[in-house]
Amino acid sequence: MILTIAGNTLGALLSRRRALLMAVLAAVPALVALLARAYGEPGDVVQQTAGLLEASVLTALLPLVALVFGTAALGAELEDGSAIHLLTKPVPRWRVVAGKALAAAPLTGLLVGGATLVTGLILGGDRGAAGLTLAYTLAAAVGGVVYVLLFIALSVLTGRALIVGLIYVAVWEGTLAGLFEGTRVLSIRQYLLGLIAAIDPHWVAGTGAPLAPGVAAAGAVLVAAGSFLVAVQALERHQVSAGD
Amino acid sequence: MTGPAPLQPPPPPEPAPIVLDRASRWYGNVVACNDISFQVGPGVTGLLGPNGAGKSTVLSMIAGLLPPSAGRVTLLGEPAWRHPAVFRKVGLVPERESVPGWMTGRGFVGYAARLQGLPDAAAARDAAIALVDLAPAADRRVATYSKGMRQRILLAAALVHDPPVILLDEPFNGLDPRQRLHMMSLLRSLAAEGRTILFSSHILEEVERLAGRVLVIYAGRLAAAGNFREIRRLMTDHPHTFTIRSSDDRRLTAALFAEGAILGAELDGELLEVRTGDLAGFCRQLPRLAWESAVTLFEVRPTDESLESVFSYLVQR
Amino acid sequence: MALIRLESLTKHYRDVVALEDLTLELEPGIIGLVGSNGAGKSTLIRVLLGLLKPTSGRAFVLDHDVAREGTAVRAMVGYMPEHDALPPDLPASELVAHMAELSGLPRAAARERTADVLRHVGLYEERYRPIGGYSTGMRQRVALAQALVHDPRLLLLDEPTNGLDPTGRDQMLELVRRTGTEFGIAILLASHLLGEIERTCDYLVAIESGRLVRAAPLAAFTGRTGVVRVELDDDAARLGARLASAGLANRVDGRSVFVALEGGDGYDRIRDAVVELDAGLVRIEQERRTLEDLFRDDGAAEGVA
Amino acid sequence: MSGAAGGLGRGPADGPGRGATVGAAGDSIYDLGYRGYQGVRLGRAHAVASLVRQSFRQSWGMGRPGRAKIVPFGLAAIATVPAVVALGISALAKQLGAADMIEAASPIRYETYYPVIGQVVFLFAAAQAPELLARDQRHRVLALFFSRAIRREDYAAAKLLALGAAMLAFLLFPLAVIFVGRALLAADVVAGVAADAGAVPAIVGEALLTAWLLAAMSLAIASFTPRRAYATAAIFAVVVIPAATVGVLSELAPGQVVGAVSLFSPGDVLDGANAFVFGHAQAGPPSASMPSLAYVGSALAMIVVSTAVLVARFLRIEP
Repeated sequence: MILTIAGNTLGALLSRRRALLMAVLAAVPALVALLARAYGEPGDVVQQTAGLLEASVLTALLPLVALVFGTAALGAELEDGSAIHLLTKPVPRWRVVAGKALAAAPLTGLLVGGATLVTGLILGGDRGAAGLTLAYTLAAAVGGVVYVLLFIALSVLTGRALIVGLIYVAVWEGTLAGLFEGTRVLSIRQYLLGLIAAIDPHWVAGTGAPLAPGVAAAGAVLVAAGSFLVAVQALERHQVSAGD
Repeated sequence: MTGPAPLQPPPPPEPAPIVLDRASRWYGNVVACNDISFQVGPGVTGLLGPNGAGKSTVLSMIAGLLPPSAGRVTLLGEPAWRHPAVFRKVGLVPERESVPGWMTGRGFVGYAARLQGLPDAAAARDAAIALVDLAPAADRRVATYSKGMRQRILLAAALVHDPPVILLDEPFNGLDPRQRLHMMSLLRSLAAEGRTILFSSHILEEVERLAGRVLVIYAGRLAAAGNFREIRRLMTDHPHTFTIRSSDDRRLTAALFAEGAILGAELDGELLEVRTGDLAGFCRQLPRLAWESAVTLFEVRPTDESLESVFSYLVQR
Repeated sequence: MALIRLESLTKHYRDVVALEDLTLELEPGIIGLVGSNGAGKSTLIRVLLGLLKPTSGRAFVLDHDVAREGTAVRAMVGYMPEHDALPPDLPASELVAHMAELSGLPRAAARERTADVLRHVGLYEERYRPIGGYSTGMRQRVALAQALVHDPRLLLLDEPTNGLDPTGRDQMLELVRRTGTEFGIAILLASHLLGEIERTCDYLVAIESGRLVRAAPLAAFTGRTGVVRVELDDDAARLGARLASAGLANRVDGRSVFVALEGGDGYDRIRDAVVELDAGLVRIEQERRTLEDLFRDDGAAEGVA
Repeated sequence: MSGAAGGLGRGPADGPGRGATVGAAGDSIYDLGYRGYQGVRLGRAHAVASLVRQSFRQSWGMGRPGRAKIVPFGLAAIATVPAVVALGISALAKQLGAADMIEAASPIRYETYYPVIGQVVFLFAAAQAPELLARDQRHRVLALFFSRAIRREDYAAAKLLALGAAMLAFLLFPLAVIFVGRALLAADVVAGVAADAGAVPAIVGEALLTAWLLAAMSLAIASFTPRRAYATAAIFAVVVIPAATVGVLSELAPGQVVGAVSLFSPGDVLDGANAFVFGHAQAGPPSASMPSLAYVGSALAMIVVSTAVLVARFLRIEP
């Protein structure tokens, strides 16, 4: 049942122009890496790779792709009314959310993880940054799940999930995390950086101390599980407005 | 309910598949559905009312898409709100033709079949598509379908698990006459198999031609339930108007007056308009008096049987 | 001067034929355009507005070639689209005045005409509220008002009663009829309901699958059928049997009997049969030939045979 | 407007026009029936001007509920804050008698103003361009516009003019605040104006370039989706992602390649063009130095491409 929903959702996500746009977006970091490789100046390759992957993949590509696929997976259906077909079937709501996540999260992970792998390998794969690249790829996959669940929950709660999500990513995780270090405890990006730093602290280029591994892991799990539960609850209470 | 007894339909044999018990639904201050009780049994039942009367709200509550704000709504003995398992036995055709355009007709119905967890989803899918006569177009994307085809593919998806209860919201909206006829005969044959079919409409003729029984909703209230014509005839406390064309309008009018069959008459050119307070009596007396006076009746037409006039009488009672 | 002239007008969308070799000349009046869904009604209207380019052939509105003088044509034509096409956040007065200006009316004139036209379609205080809160009937009135506001010489109405309930439908058709007769504006009214066309139009154009079926004054379409419907207040099977034995071919459908009359004393025989059965007579009415007959697949089943 | 009896409108095709029924004492009952319109019809230019005016108002949320005004006016206020701060510093410096030294050190001057408020300008374009287009597509209002006495390219041009004008106002207002403030601060107003007058062509020139480029680009993007949220995200992405790329690259691979890439980044292009109009020959990201004229060329190319895409989109769209 979950697989049926996931398969259908995958078809819907891939049937639109936005899938192509996301693929184009995912190619940008690799292009930057190519340019840097061709024209770059020698330096600490590990530091350079970490800087590129953190700045382009973790801060920009991953949340953006997760935001688009996460809000489109279920939110788009709820908004245009076609969700009624799914909601009038004998399917428990948790399976609906799980099916939607099972389509959007792997799609995000595959796209962003692939981009991470290619980008890291281009820039430093043969110069000692291969391990770091794998760590970032793993983080992208984990991040895909957490972000997608969060944005699915948002899309059930509000019709303006995309804007709200953009504000969360740009303002909360971006600007505020730099100004108020305390907000890092509630930032998916910081969870991922904390997980990477747990493997090797040198692999994180950003300023400020990364979160402790335990905190990062617990945070990621809590956000993912909490989002899932909120999404299921909200979907159970979701009322289809009458047309008349 | 304090309404007059004759308006109450005979209760269908228990347990009725659809039961509303003093159900109300409001959105903020807007009351869309106000203290409605009825039961729907097997056969075709029409849910009739003008735009905005609350028909969609009633159907949405039955289908569990909305909780009632007060009262109880049960579908096959259970409240459908937050109880998706009930959809194993219910098919819903929503009003908005919100079919995802990227899917093919076959894909859409197949998806419904698999979500129902049917053992042989593919066979059920193809059978449902054949039932609505869409097999030739089944592999086209739904985006290319006409309105009528979309309605039919929605119906196929609602029928794929062979449900005993089918709910349809404005199934005839936007269909042209041919599509309308096709939909009607399909619903008739489904009802003949013993299913419970409830459909909403604001067009009198559709309901008249299809439904054995109607529920009339007006301004959020259940205004009447039962056989439409019976309901109309029960409302004998207001004058009914007929237009008549005959070989001798004056002689006929005089005879009708003499017999006390009419309250008033107006002769406008070729057309005689008469008002009567006793519908059943008038209908019997008219042919007899015409026969006695040797007047040929070319045309007899009730003029105020429009839905609106019925509605306004019903709410003014 | 012809109102509309089509010369072998053809429109294909990729592999779908929307209009096929339409040749037609129409004089001013209230013209009904009927056809089932997908017959090409909307396509024809959009070609006449210059919104769609024909694949081949030509179309003229008031002697202007729509393909080459689209702007001039649109200045003279008002269009009410098939779909709800109104912005929810503007009040009707703003939208209609803006549309008037877009048809070239000066600002002051646009305001005056807006007030006039909104009154004509029956919108009063609510004109200052955002359209998003209007009912379907009110929205259709706004759509008609914006099509009328620049005093067009031709109105193109695409399914103006779509989604309206019977009262709304009656009011809209009455408004259309008045626009055509009192205001002296030519009208092309697209609908799939012949009943609406019958009540509103003088002339009828029927198309099917993009081809012209027929174009003629309305009377030619809806002639009497020679079938009379007799309705009782009870089951009509006995009446059917009695009429059959009296030599009148008929078909029973619930409470109604459809009787084929060939003149003579048929009406009297019906009356007498009803009296003999002591039944209640609700209706005797000649069946009109309707669009439904034009489209009916199973004519034998529904007709008298 | 009632005029003489019988002179009103076209009336029924076969009947006389209707006017007033005049009684013996001159009392009249006026016929409020339908009247035709015999007045002038001003044609396409007037129609387009009306569409521009309406769209301009729309881009500031005027004639709409208060909510619609929050974003445009809020952003405009944010964009004016540095101007007010700069004036405050100037006034303070004058009191302290160290005007020249402090002003030279202030980061807020005519030539740095646009780069300083760059992000706010992008946000304005990203937020308001979809306002002008998405509604018309989403609610199918486009069908009404395209059936009036205008052409499709007129619609595109009117929207471009309207958003361009709105952005011009957005850009020029803070600088006008500085200009007027400085003139008033000067001991001799005429001399003060004369001293700053030289900067005016550059200020206006850069504002024109910025307004046109961002308006055309964001409208071109917004024309492809009826959903405002997606359009806003896409416009923001088109500005932010290239800028971020240039930023990352200039650390990894300083040199000419970064300069070349920056020619494709709208934000960097506008900064480069700003350097040009204020008389700097070189511009570009910190690690690369490009002739600033190249950025002006790139800006013009972006304008041409965006405008062409916008017009082509509306020529093809099915309303």
